[in-house]
Amino acid sequence: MKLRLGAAALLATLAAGAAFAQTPAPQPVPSPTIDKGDTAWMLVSSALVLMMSVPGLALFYGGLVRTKNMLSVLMQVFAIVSVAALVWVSWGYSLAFTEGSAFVGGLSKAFLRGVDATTQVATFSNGAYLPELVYVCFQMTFACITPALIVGAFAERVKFTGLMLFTVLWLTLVYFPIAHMVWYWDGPDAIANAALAGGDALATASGHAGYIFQLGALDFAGGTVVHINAGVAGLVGAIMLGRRVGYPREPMPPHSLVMTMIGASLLWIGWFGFNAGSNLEANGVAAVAFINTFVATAAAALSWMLVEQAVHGKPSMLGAVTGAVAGLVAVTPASGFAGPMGSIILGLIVSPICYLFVARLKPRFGYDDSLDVFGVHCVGGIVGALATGILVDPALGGQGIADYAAQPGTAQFAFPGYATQLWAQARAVLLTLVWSGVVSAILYFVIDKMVGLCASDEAQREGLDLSEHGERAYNF
Amino acid sequence: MKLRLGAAALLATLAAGAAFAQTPAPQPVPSPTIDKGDTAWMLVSSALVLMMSVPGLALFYGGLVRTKNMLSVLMQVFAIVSVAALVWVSWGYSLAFTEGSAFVGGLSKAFLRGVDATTQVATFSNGAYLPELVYVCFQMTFACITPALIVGAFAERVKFTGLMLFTVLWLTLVYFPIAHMVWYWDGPDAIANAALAGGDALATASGHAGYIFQLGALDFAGGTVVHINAGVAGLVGAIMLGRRVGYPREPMPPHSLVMTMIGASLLWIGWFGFNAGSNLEANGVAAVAFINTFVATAAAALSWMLVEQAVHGKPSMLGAVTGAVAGLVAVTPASGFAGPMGSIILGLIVSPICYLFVARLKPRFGYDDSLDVFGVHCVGGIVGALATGILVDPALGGQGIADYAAQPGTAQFAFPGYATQLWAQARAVLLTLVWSGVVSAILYFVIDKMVGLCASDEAQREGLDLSEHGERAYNF
Amino acid sequence: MKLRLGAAALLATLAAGAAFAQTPAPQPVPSPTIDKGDTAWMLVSSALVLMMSVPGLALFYGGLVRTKNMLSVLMQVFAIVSVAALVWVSWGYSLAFTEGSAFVGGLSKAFLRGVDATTQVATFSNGAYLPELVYVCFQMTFACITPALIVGAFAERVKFTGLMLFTVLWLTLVYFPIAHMVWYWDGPDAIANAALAGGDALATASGHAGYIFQLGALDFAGGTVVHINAGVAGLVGAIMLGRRVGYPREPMPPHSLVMTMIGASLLWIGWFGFNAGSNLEANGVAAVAFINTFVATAAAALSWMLVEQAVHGKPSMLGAVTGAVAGLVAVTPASGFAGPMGSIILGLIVSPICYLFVARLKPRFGYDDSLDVFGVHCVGGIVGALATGILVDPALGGQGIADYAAQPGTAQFAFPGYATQLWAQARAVLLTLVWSGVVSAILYFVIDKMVGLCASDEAQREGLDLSEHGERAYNF
Amino acid sequence: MKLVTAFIRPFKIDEVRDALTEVGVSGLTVTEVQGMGRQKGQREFYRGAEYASSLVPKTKIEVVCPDALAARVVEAIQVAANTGGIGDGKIFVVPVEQAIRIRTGETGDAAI
Amino acid sequence: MKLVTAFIRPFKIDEVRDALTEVGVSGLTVTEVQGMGRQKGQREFYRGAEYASSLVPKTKIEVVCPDALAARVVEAIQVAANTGGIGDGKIFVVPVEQAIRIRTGETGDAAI
Amino acid sequence: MKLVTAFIRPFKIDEVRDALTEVGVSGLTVTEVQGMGRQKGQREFYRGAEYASSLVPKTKIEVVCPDALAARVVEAIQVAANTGGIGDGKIFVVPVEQAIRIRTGETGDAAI
Ligand SMILES: Nc1ncnc2c1ncn2[C@@H]1O[C@H](COP(=O)(O)OP(=O)(O)O)[C@@H](O)[C@H]1O
Ligand SMILES: Nc1ncnc2c1ncn2[C@@H]1O[C@H](COP(=O)(O)OP(=O)(O)O)[C@@H](O)[C@H]1O
Ligand SMILES: Nc1ncnc2c1ncn2[C@@H]1O[C@H](COP(=O)(O)OP(=O)(O)O)[C@@H](O)[C@H]1O
Repeated sequence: MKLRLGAAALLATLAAGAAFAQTPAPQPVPSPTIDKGDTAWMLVSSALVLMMSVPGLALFYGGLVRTKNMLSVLMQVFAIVSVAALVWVSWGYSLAFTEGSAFVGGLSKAFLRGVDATTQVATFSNGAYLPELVYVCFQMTFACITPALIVGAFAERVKFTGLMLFTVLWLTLVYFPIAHMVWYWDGPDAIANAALAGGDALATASGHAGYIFQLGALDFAGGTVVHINAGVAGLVGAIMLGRRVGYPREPMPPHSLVMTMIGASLLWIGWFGFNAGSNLEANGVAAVAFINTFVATAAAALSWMLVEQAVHGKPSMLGAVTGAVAGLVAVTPASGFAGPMGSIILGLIVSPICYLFVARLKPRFGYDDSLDVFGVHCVGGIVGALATGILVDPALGGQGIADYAAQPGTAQFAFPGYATQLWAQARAVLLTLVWSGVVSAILYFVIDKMVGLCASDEAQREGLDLSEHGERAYNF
Repeated sequence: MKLRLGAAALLATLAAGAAFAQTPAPQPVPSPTIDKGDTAWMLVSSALVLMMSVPGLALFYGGLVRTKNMLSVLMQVFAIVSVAALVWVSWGYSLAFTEGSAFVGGLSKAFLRGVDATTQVATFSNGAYLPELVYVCFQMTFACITPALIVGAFAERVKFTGLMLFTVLWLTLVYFPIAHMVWYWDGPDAIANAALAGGDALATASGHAGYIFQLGALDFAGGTVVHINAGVAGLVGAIMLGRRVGYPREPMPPHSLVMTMIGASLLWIGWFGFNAGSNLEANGVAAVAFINTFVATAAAALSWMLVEQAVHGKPSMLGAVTGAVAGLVAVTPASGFAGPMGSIILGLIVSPICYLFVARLKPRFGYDDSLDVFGVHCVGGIVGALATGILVDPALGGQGIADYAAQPGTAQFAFPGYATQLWAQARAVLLTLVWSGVVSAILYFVIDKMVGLCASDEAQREGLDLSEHGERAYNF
Repeated sequence: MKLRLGAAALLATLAAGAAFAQTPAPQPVPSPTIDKGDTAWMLVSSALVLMMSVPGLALFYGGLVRTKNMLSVLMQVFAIVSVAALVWVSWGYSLAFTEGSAFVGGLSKAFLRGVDATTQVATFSNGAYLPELVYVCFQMTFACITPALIVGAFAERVKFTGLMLFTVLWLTLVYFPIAHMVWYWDGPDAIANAALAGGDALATASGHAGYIFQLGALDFAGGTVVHINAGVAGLVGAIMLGRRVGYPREPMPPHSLVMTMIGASLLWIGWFGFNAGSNLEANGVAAVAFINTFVATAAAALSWMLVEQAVHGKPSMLGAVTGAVAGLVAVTPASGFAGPMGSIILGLIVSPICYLFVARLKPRFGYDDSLDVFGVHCVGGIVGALATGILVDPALGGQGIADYAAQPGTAQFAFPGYATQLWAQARAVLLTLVWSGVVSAILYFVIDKMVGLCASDEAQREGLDLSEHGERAYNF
Repeated sequence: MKLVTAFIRPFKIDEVRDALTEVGVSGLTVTEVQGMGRQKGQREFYRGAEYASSLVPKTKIEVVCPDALAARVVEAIQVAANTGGIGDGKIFVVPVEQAIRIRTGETGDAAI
Repeated sequence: MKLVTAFIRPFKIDEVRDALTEVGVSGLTVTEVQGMGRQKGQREFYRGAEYASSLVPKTKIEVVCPDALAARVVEAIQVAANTGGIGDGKIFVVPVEQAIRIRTGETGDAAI
Repeated sequence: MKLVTAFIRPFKIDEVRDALTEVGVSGLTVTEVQGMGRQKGQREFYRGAEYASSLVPKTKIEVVCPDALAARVVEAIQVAANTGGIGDGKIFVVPVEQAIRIRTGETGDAAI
């Protein structure tokens, strides 16, 4: 139930009121059906997104640390995924995707109560449904990867137990609420039926949606929920844990860019599940999200290479894959809204901006965001979130914003104008930055007091592999 | 044509007899149709299961051996997959999935005679069919991975030629018969039509099924056929080949836990094809199998970490991924039968039990199961097989057992009670242990006499990469 | 819109003329529908083919070079994929898949003008369509991998900037035209409608197809377009750039066969998308392509092992995976045409032939095709292209060649005989060899003059990672 | 001439190199080694099996210098590599009879 | 003091270390090296191309010990590393002029 | 006996080995090392951060030979390893007091 119904369009409809809803002879909303092609696609997408975390992200990050910390990174990602999956089915799905307040859902489906092989959820097309457990699985993979993204910010120094505790609390207090705010709504048929019912029904149904959804902000696959959210939590963590021993005096070159390249490639592959899967159906719009995810990434990789060529005289492989990831991040919120050419522009733009943060501003400010979670995910996510508000414009090849109330039973596409949409996007970004930044800071503080978050200098010297896990990555 | 029709339920139906079959107005069994969504899902699942073997299992195992034996493991897995695929299409598919005795099929489809782009096979829903070649491909991947699992038990010492010979014979004499016994049956429509026909027809149709199927034992995706089967063959092999030179005196730490982690992750990803693919359709039950495969694994990874935290004070990455694999093994037979919460319990339980075998009993008994094929796959498989008999209970969130004869044309779900079901499960386990154990022992003995199975001490010292394959894994 | 309508069959139909078309009561061609199962399958296939390039091919090649050149190979593949994707959506898709001359398409869809979430393309079944963007994505992945295949021929010495320039020009002047010649046609419904229309309509519609298509040559998934094409471009490049410093005096063993094995495995997995995806629909023929891709590979791996066993007394892992790739290459053009047993024969045959070129003829002629792009891809591609002309024969278990005009509305399958078909195949091979060979030579020459193509001896000594990209693959 | 060989903690290499440059050393060679000494190795566990390695990673530095410089070289290393903890390492001095620069064929102190 | 350097078979390292501990050696340093000698290297084939390496993996052990201990150190190694097969390796003894413990600055035998 | 130690360019190893075999050396040991000297190291950039390493990969060759052979060994290496460019490396000669062949227990020149 990702956001494709912009509240802006919705409100316009409400204003146009009864008149609007009457104009076309009210057709009945199509009865719910499940297409096995959609189910197949979403199961595959879920597997693809899990592959983004393990081994994708784990390798992407792991290759960038020093040998002595390799396993700690792999372990952190693997363990976070495991813990997040259990938290998700226990209370996460319910908090994110059941009705509650505008800020967080309720506990009616805690421990998947009432969810079984026969229950269904809506997609973005009237009448098209999915087995609910498919949706639970797909969204689970998002809850698994988001906290795992954060670890890059304080890699090579975070303590394992504290990190696990942080994961559980951060998911509960930050991720589930923000996912609810951005993505929860009643679905196309509920809106269509409410529009047909007339009176306050449409306003009521629309009012069930999450707060950011109601703002009219667009986030196709998680620019705010996943990347800005994790990125700012990472920055706060990097600052609060302090720098690694020896940073920035000692050189800390990546121990295996080969692993980083494998990871980046698997991220790219898996991201098709992430973005095109977020369409929930195997149709032409999924193909739009797919091709956008393809070309924005290619453009961003190229653009980072060009920056390096200009600055250092040589394009590096690490640069290319970093650019690719920046492109993937930026296109995430835009993937089902922009057109391919818009996505290419977005990709070309995002890399220089991220490069600026990673290579210039980070050293200037002196914080030690080990693997540039802020510079790539948060900054890239912000660029993408704002750009989405522009690129969705059909005049620029975008898809427009679906309105399910205008002609109940089919979606109509509209665009409220740059000012309106950009303002909605900006508010979504700011709210996410503040919510995630503040709550994360509190969590780091409390957990550090309780169980400790930062490994001792000696443990860092020895490497977290041995000090935290008692094993070595390689015994060649 | 995996087992979802429990013979127990079936026999109950037979007893209830004609009366039962009459009560609802006999509807015609739906005519066979193929849904492209199912076909798409099964093709993807086949690719996923192949990915479990190469590179998944190969890396998982390869990372655990010493550098000098790395290639030998990769080679063994790759070669076994290749040989098994050829054996499968030559006579394996026919022996496993055509009618014959209760113990093994016939040769009517040897070399895929009569199987082409237009032939069809049944799934677990009345009227839902798949192109037969899709099913041949999917099941082929199971025949490829099962013998590859065994090599972990005598890694770092087995000779290549003997192993290839063993693979061909073991598949023929152990795997195909057991697959036939567990999974072969006439399919839902045949049962439904037989029930409609009345008289002895139902008993006759049911009698076509494999022996273990007829026992009423449940094995959704291969707990007995794949894991117990390979696990016990591994144990026997480890004992009969003897220990590695230097074991247990010399330390033999894993040469690259990074590869092991990649392998474990790909196993997890691929296992969705293995388990959810075993549903043969992209529907809500596939989603059940998918989510079970997700959360049981997560729970088992966590649970192994907790055991290590308790025992050594540090959770290790190898522990986490070993737990994950144990969870995957255990949930395999249960994946389409249990519910998510039951699967979590199963995952939490299986890791401590496997840990006990791997870390305590193996050293005590002194056999050298190099990569713990017995301790993880056989033990985990047994835990899963027995637990399946409990967790399938709808009262525990399970799916129940399909009965296609009660209301011909649709499946009804029932549960015969713990005692009945556990007894069926236990008999299946025992039969598999004995059949595989005994026949494997004979094969090892004969092949060792014929061509030799264990590399010389000198060859082991030098490493199998050079001695058996004349190459090195790394030339950094 | 891959070739399954052999022009030979088509011409036969034209000859049989009106009479033929009249015999069955002319049914209307089914109206266009999109099946979400097809869409799901093609999206997955696209992701799989991208995975073949990154990380698959990059690792397969990267593992074979020396440590100091590892990143350069990964970078070349990653950058080529990125650049090719941008070129593809800019003018590639239009040049390959719009009507133009028999040799190249037009620019009507440049920058994807007019292509959006709602436009459709034909498949190989009457009435079955795909969202056009799905097809754009799928074919994009082919345009990405083909130039990446070439880099193996001059790995460890090519300069990055020149290579990027070559990629853009080679795609434009070689790949797009050849893809157009082999694969472009009007689609099944257009042919059927033309047949129904009578008169010159059928000849006109058939005349829209690409030149090689009209020759009646079969290439299911790219034996000519991808492998012969890249292979001969590689050979020419290897010769024109000259040998690596130190070749063949200094030993240049692969630095990590583990990476090569991972790469080969991912190639195998991804190739299911390549071959079975080329069927464009998730149906029984996709399963045929799938199983052929499976068993031909297995047979070729085995067969290479046997050759090595015979020649050196030891089968090597590099041999097994090289054989697997040779098998994949050979089965590519045949995958949807041959039967499984024919594919096994093809696999068994191709490895010894490739072995001969790689291990015997290359040293004799003395050219330095670093990673055997010619010996494996071009030679294997030629073997496959010719064998396709035989194995398609239904008498040998093949699928026959579809004729959409014989009974408009459904495809009829025929075979024109070995002589006709082999001659068509041979002409396709020759045309590809000449076109690609000549144009590539010109491009190498011009680019070398303009920006330089071959790294200096000193840069080669130091390694391209440092000299071209300023980074190291490993810092253990 | 003397060959001064030191086994030091790996992370001290940059400081030692700088200290040596300061006393006038223009060339040296570094090797990754593993040392046994008073410093305890790590206990590692793999699936419950304990491997207690007595070896810890160390870095070996070899510097050939004129006799006159040897004492200062030793002192520079000793100061720069010191952390005061067990495992700081050792320095050994061995006499060198001859040194040759391959490029030029120069010998003796001129070659260093 | 003496520097005893031995090139041995890699799998003998544990036995040699134990033997040395027994004769009173408390510190040593280990390096992975490749040796050429009478022992034949491996023939390797990569896609039919033969690489006949003359180098075989060996382990180098360096022990600095007081003059008095040198003979026993040599003997301990010789016994523990022996398999009787070609390629068992060599032991070389070189004089050491000075030894310094970095941590404490101790010199001479006390530093070892 | 003498221990001749040379630090050379890695790609010169085969030529040096052949040259040594020619002058009658039957055994030697090779180690991968990293050298600092006049030859400049590489500038590397990772996400814009520069790491200017002063170390370049070198190969260390150790040959123990009878006194009489030492001069020819040195010369053979000097000629074979020479490219004329900065970074060709150094050769050092150190006296050896004793050599033992582990397999046989032979000592002195016979052990080499
Ligand atoms: N006798 C020795 N011969 C060779 N190397 C030694 C010797 N003693 C110590 N070393 C090296 O010095 C390192 C540090 O020695 P250790 O005893 O741990 O610390 P400390 O020198 O502070 O007492 C060892 O790891 C080893 O590499
Ligand atoms: N003259 C030498 N100088 C340096 N190292 C040597 C020398 N001779 C032998 N070695 C080392 O000793 C190892 C064993 O020597 P080898 O001749 O193979 O066996 P053995 O000592 O049993 O005759 C070699 O691999 C090499 O590392
Ligand atoms: N004083 C020294 N002690 C030990 N090794 C040295 C010394 N000087 C040079 N080396 C080694 O020799 C290599 C080559 O030295 P360098 O000064 O770069 O070139 P060149 O010998 O041609 O002047 C260095 O990389 C280092 O390994």
